[in-house]
Formats: sequence, C-alpha cells, structure tokens
Amino acid sequence: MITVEFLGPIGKSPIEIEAKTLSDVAVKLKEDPQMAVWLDKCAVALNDTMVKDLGTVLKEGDRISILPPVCGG
Amino acid sequence: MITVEFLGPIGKSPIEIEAKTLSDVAVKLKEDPQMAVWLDKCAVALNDTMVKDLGTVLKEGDRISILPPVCGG
Amino acid sequence: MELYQGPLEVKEIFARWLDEEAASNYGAYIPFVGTIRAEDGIEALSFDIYEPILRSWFENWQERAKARGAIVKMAHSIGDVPVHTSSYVSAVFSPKRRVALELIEEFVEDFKANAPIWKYDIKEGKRIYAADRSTPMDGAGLLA
Amino acid sequence: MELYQGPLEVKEIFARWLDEEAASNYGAYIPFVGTIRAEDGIEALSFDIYEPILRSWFENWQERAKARGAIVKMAHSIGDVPVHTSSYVSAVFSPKRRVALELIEEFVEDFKANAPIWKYDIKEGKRIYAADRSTPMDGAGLLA
Repeated sequence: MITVEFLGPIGKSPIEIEAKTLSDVAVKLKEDPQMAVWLDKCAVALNDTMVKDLGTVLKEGDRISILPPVCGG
Repeated sequence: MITVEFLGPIGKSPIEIEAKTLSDVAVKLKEDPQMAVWLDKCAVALNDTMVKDLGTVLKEGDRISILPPVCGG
Repeated sequence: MELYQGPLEVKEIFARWLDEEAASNYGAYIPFVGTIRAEDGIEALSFDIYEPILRSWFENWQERAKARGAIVKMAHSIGDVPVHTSSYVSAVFSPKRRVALELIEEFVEDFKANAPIWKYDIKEGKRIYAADRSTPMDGAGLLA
Repeated sequence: MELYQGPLEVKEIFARWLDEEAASNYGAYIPFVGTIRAEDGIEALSFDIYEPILRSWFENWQERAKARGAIVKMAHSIGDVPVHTSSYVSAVFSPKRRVALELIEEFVEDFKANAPIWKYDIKEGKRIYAADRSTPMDGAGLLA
C-alpha cells in the first residue's frame, strides 16, 4: 500500500492505494471526479521529494503528495 | 567672470575665468597641466545642472563644477 | 528558515539578521519585505505551508547562494495575516552588490513559483483559496 | 534623502521607513544596505558628497519611481565609515513585487554610476581616492 495525501486547498483526506508506479497512481486518481479538476495543475512529490517521471517505481509504505498551484509571499 | 570649482579628489581651489561658452572653459582648463589628467574622466555641471553640450552659452556669474569619477555606496 | 503563526515581526527579523552577519564581511544586504495590501475587500490573507518540501527548497537555495559566495534567509507566516502587516521576509547577503541584486530577484521569483505555500483571502470571515493568483509548480500536470 | 556624518543607524532607518509607509498600502519593500568590507588593509572608507547635484539626482529618481507607482528613499554617510559599519541604505516601496525588484536594481546601479559621491580608502590614517573603483559619470570627457 502507498499513501496519497492532498495538500493545501484540495481539501481531501489521505487515501491508501495499491500502485507499482506513478502511472498507476494517475489511473486511480482520475477515477475520482473531485480530483479531475486538480490533476492538470498539480505537481507531485514522493516521500517529500519532487518527482517528474511517471515511470517512477513505488514501494510499500511510500507517500505521494499532490501539490496544487502555490502563492507564497 | 564665471567661477569653476573642482569637486571631490581633484584638490584644486575654485578659479574665476572669462568664458562665453563651455568651449572657452575647456581651452582654459587644458592650459593647466594639473587638470589635463582629469579632464577626459570628468563630467560638468552648470549652476548644479549636468551639461553635455560644449556650445552651452555662459553668462556673468555662472558657476561650473568639474565632477571626477564617482563611487558612492 | 523561520515560520511563525500570524504576522511577522519585521523589524526584529531585519535587525537580528543584520546582527547575525555583522562580522561576516558581506558588503550587500538586501531584504525583501512582503506586506498584505488592502484590496478587494479582504480582511487578511491566510497561508498553509507544507514544511518538509519548503525546507528542501530552501536548503537547495542555500547551496545555490553558497556557490556564488552569498547566503539567503527567509521567514514566512502560517495562518492569518491582517492587511498592512507582513507575511514574508527574505534576504540575500553577499560580498558585492551585483550578486546580491541578481540573487534577491531569482530567490523571490522562484519562491513565488515553487515554494509549497497556499494563499487564501479572508473575506467576511471566510477562507477562500486564491486560485487566480496561484501558479502551478514546476512539473505540474504529471498525473493528468 | 538623508545624509549623516559617519556610519548609518541602519536598524533605525529601516524601521522608520517601514513605519512611514505602514498605511500606504505598498505590498513590497526592498531596502539595499551597503556595508564597508574589511579588505586591502583598510580601516575605513570616507566619502565626499556634492549635495546640490545629489539632491537633483534623487528628485529625478522620485519622479521616475512615481511614474511606476513606487517610491524610493535613500540615506548616505559623509566622512569616515569604519569597516563592518554601513554607509548606504536605499529602498523601494511599490504595490507589487515586480516593479520593486526592477527598480531597486536600476536605482542602486544608477546611484553607483551617477550619484556625485567620492570614495576614499583610509589606510594608516591616510585618505586615498579610490580611483580604480570609481566610474566617470554620464557625459564625462566633455572638456577634454
């Protein structure tokens, strides 16, 4: 199982899913209509490191963070 | 008569000269060997306004300032 | 990196950073102070921060600054910050002015684009995500 | 524009400028603080200022800033300023960060190039013109 958490304004509780790669996570999240509006604007972190490759391999206990558009300052 | 003053590090006392234009001032200052080393690096003000035209006409009582290279901050 | 609940004590932060580097022989110190503007009828802005990724972002910037002989500092608010108070102070110290002027611009712009901080307007007590002023981070859309 | 004999009270200046604009609704405040570095065995730097032309230079900059919705402030030392103390503080306030970041760079660079201020190294009590670090002003060479 891996954990997916949704940061900032997304307002969705963390979920636990089965996934071997980030592609599997994408497939799962697209099934959720609430997430569909967010995904094209969101960046992704794996265990608090930003990731940019859909092929990234996941292991048991990994934590994915979904980061919506930011505006610090 | 017009007054010519020498600012910052030039270390020369003000002088009074006869001059109808800035060209006349240039001629006079070039006669002074102490000034020759400064003139190509110095900017010029007339009554505290920067001037860039050698043809600038002068009148009785005008004050010319010679400004050597600067380094504020 | 310093995070505070509510508005920043800007004068204290500016003075303390100055003192911290008083003997470091830097010739240029450029702080950037961000203050909440009264506009669109807001009472305050409010901020969520994801601290682990903000810390790595900042550590990466410390390395980038160090490679140019400089250092960076930053402070940011968490939660509500009323109009006319400050939520953000960042700063560059460097031996010479050119590097400091270049770095403060790069640091502040990258902060706006990639620091994991989310902004909300507070209007009539409601907290509304500032979607129209927010920027997708580098790499956004990976899962779309 | 503020001129002081000797080193600047940087914290007082920063805090006072912040207070002066506390209700002006500017979103960005960027000061630049210039501090004397210990190098080449100097004890201090020393400055001559020609105030009438510095004032017109600064008034021209206030107009340029105003045209972009911003304001500029500056303070500088006259006479001797020991190493590790500050001789120069300038600042931009503007509604938004982009204008502030652009203006502080232009303002500081134009200051270095065109403010009528002359710098001297103080070494073993002697005052030596910093010729190699000085820049001819716009229009230099007119009388050559």
